[in-house]
Amino acid sequence: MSLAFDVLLAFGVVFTAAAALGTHDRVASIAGFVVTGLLVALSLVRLGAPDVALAEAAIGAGLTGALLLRSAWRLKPAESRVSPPIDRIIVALIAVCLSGALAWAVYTAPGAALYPALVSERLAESGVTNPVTAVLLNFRAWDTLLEIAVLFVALILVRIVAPAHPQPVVLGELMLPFARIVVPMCAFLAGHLLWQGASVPGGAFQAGAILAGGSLVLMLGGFAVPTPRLLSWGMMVALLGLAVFAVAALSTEALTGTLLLYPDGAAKIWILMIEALLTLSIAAMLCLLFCGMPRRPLK
Amino acid sequence: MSDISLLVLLPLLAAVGAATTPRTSGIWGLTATALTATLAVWLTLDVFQDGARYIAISGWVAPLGIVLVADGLAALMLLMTSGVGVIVAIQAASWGVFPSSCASKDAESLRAGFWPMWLATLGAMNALFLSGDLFNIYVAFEILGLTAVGLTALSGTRSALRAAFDYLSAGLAGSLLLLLGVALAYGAIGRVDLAAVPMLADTIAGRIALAFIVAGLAVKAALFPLHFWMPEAHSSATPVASALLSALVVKGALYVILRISIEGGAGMEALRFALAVMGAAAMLWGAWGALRATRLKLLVAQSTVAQIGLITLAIGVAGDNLQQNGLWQAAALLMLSHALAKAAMFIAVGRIAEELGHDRISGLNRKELRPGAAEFAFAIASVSLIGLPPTAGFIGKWILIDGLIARDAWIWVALILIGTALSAAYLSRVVSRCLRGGPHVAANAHHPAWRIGDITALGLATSALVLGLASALPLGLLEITAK
Amino acid sequence: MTSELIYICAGSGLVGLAFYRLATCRDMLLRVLSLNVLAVGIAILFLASARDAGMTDAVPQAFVLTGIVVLVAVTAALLALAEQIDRQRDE
Amino acid sequence: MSEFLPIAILMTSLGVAPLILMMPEHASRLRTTVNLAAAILKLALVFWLTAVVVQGGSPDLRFTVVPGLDLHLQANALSVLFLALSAVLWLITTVYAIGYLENGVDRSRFFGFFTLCVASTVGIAMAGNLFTFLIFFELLTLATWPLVVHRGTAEAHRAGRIYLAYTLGGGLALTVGTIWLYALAGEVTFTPRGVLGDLAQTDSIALIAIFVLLIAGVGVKAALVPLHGWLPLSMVAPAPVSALLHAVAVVKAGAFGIMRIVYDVFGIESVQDLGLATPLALLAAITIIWGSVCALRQDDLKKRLAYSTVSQVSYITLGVALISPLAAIGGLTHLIHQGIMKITLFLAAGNFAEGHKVKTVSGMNGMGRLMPISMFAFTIGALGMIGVPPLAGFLSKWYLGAGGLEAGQPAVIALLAGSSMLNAAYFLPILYRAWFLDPPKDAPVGRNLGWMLVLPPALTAALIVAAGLFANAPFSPLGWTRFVVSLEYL
Repeated sequence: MSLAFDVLLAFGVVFTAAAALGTHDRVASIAGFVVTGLLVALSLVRLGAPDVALAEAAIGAGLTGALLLRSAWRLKPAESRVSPPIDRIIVALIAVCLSGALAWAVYTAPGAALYPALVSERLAESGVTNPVTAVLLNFRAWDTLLEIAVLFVALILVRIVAPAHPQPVVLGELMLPFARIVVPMCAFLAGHLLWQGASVPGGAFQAGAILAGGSLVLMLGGFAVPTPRLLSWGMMVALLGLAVFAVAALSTEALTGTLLLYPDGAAKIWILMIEALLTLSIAAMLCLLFCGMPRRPLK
Repeated sequence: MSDISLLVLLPLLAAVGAATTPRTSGIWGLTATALTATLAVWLTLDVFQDGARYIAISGWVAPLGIVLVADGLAALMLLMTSGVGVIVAIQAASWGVFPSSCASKDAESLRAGFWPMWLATLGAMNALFLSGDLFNIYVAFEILGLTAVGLTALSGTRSALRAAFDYLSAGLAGSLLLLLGVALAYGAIGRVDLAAVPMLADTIAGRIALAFIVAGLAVKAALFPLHFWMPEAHSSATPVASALLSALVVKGALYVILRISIEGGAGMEALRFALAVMGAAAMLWGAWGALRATRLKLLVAQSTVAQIGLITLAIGVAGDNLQQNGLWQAAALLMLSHALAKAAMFIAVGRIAEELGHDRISGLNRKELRPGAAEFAFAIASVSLIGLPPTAGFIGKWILIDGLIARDAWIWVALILIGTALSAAYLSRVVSRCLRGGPHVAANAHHPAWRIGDITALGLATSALVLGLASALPLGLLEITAK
Repeated sequence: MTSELIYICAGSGLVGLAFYRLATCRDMLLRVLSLNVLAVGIAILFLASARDAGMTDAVPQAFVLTGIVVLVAVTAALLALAEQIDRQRDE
Repeated sequence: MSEFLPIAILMTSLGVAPLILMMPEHASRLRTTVNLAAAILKLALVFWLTAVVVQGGSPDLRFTVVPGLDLHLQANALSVLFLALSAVLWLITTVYAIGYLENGVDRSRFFGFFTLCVASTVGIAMAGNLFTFLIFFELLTLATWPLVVHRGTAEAHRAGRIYLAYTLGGGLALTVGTIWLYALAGEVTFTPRGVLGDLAQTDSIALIAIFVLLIAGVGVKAALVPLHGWLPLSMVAPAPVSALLHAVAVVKAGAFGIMRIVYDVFGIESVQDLGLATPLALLAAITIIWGSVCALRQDDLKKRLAYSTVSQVSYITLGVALISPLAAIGGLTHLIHQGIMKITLFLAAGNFAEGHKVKTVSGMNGMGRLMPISMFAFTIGALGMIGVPPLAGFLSKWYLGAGGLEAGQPAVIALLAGSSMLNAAYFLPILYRAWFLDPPKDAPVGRNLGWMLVLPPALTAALIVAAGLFANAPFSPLGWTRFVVSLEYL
């Protein structure tokens, strides 16, 4: 039974992706992409990765879909040059070979993972009980720090290339009733995810994404107009994430002598504080990545 | 707080600072770059004295945790990045990021975008050089990819934006290849730290993973035939940005390729051969492009394609043995020399274009303008790039050819020589015009006034020239390996 | 192992599809979309190879999570660039 | 103290060159002062060094670039020979060039690179190993290029391109040969009688290939046929450049390189064992004849002189290749003698072009009456080249001929005779026109030549006579050469 479900799901994923990539109607292909994302999230649950599934649904499908939709409205369709069929056949052949080889390589890989044993052995020392959170904020917190830096530079890049005065996308009144329900739920959900991320699936990124989603609904509904003032506050919060994380990393080094090694027994507090801050900051960054931000006035 | 963690975190923090207070961003930028350079020097001295250093982040050792490794090679790269960075930063601060010819409407606010981007680039490159973990390298590359695109897009022209888009999508594709390689590596041996590369190279699945990783890196390093995005990006950015992109950013990927190649052991042989072949092809292809280029910046960017080819060839033929032959050291030396010379060249080109108002090669002769210091700097940098004595490029080629002759690998020697001759050919196209005079110059022609740009370009070019005589220092540093 | 194989096929199928689209299409939006599909495919592959005796390794989960966040950042940047290119075409 | 003489001699030009390059164009007095001061200082230092070497010293400086690669400056008898030549002629040519370019453009650039050329020549003279030699050899290539294209005309740029293609190509060959030799034999320090040891037996094929590469590399600068194509074209350069660089610095660097490679790298025994001496001698012979034949056909005065250079420089190669002490003395002496003779001819030719816009042989009619001093100097130089006793050129040819007999190659006598006939054939018509024909009535008049242009050729002409007359004095070129050769052929 579950095998049949898996087959159906996998088929659905590939089918919707093919549909999304195959159609020339942009909105349709974005819709296809979002559905793919949701199906992938489901598959990830099936693969035993609920944390990732949450993130994929919120960020991979939801936020990316929203971004793509926004751009689809703004971008004029490009003149589509269709490559000659012979090229397409060759490329298709290569693609098939690539897929096959990849599937074979992954399937036959010995896969003697070293990590599970190490993680379960040291989970107790990490200060949290959710292994994924332990990896993200303790064992490999350095990756996460750099990841926040990625968000930061993406934000700066968007600020550089964005027009001087972004035009907010407002859907207007239609969204309001929807917003009244969704937003409080988002806020609650985000808080919940953040808190429970320490023990069961959830954590800063998912919480941040949900929070960002809520704020975006507010903005799209015209409920909260992204005034320059609001946006620059958002910017401050967004920038704070990297700054505080980096400072925290340096302080741990000052306190314990090792970079990102939390003081004895206080790991949970440190991780929760950092996560809470990151949640806000990630939410702000994702929001700003969506709605753009004004460049500084000239004087 | 150790120098190693500050080398990464200080620039990142300063980037935040510069982004928050655009008006003082120049001060943030200069100070942080100078401090980082000081830290790099400090670390290098330390490595010289006490050997390679390790930091196990969060107290967890590899494979679960991430280890930062500062050995001789990493120290040299750190030194190169912040050294060139300091000079380019001085240039950026004085000249402004934008020459007057730039068409951007709100240059002032764009200028504020330069410093966070550059500082984040610096932090990301430092993180990359120190990293001992493949996934961590992937994340660092994502920062680097975005900042590099930001630097490209700064000039705000349409061609720059177009190039930036192609750069970012190619870079993302490269990153994803790298990630796929990491996934395959995980599947093959269950861990992704750099120390596991020898194990990867021993199994078929691991070799496939390494091939994907190297392919992803090759996109980022603009290695032929995956360089399609690069000439346009490097030639349409502002001169300061081009200098950083061409001199430093591509070195990040080359460094990781070199790392993997020398760690990989005998199992990498096929991959190394492929690298050498691609490198040779890049050398010829880039030279061909440079010979045909009509714009000065495009010529310089194409020469980067060729030089990357040379470096990759050096990496490819260097073999696996870390200690016995020093061929891989030649690759590191060539990277260093190229960084200095190419930065000098782009800044000089910026100055030349600023005086002329364009950068067409055929229009380099202007009757009322005598050649200036920037053109002289370009000429000196050319000497370095061709690899004539006594530059570091020459010493690098010497070591390389010496090792190849000892192995009777005459085909590679011949290819290197052809590449050298071609580079002399395309660079002399420009240098001969820098030596104009006589009937091409009016009697009342004037020399362009001295600017900071002339001084920085000359300084970088001369240091590339003199570095050859001091090659014992970098080579001694490279002797210090992690094991 | 069977259910992993199914998802491995799905993941590599996504990679192949995305590769095909990237190689044959010049439209900026579709290229961004293809790159996203590619990333999703890699994520599935990564997690499918992380299954071991019914458990899923936490470290690759963290990797994929990181990858997803990084990807949305890059996507936003790509789209901002694309929009600006388009806007300049108008002027 | 004397240990640092080599570096001091080097720095009097290498250190001065950047200063001159950076000087503003109009600071001509400052530039002149610095130029002359440096040249005089260098001459004084070279005299000092000569004294040191005579007393048996040999200052030796090493700087390790990379383990196994040293920058090595060493002053011995052979280097002093070449050093003295360049120091004396640099001073003379600098005076000439200052006068010549009085109202020219881009003088800072000109004198800067001019000084850099001398620096490279000095470096080549004192190079203690092949690596150091290579570095200065390439520097010479780069420093001469701006001088060749100095006039900035399309023709000059074309000549510059061809010059660069030839010399950089040669440089590549030299580099590969050098690296190969280092890979085979380790550090190649110049040592009298060579450094190869037993390698000549074990790796003969590789060594032959290396020899060919090295000789091809330096042969470009020595203008060995068929690598001589750049030299006549480079005559578009201003007269002082042609004089110093294409009569002394560049071609002599090539010839000196051949000498170093044969004597101090391979050693004459190895060269003989490998069977390389005869081909080299043949090549030199072909060059001698071919250059002279080409010279005959030139109407352009400087081109005729250039082909004469092609021919005459190979006397040196011939002297080296004949493997006999007497021939070696002849070749080495010719290094000096040909230098002072050819520079006289070029300086005088420059004066004809400046004073009466005469650039061709056919325009030389009556030049003896128009410019007696310059023409007299030219005559001395030409007669010396032909080998009229007791001028300098005679001595070289005499020793070469004697050496040929000593080496059992009587054909050399025929070669020398033929060459001298050809020399006479292309020089005597010029002398005839200049002294015995009337100047054209509408002879064009150029600018008034100052003492700075007239004195230098007269001075070098005097040197030609002196070198011939006082050949037996202990410090004459001949005397010194005997001393050098005694070290190579013990």
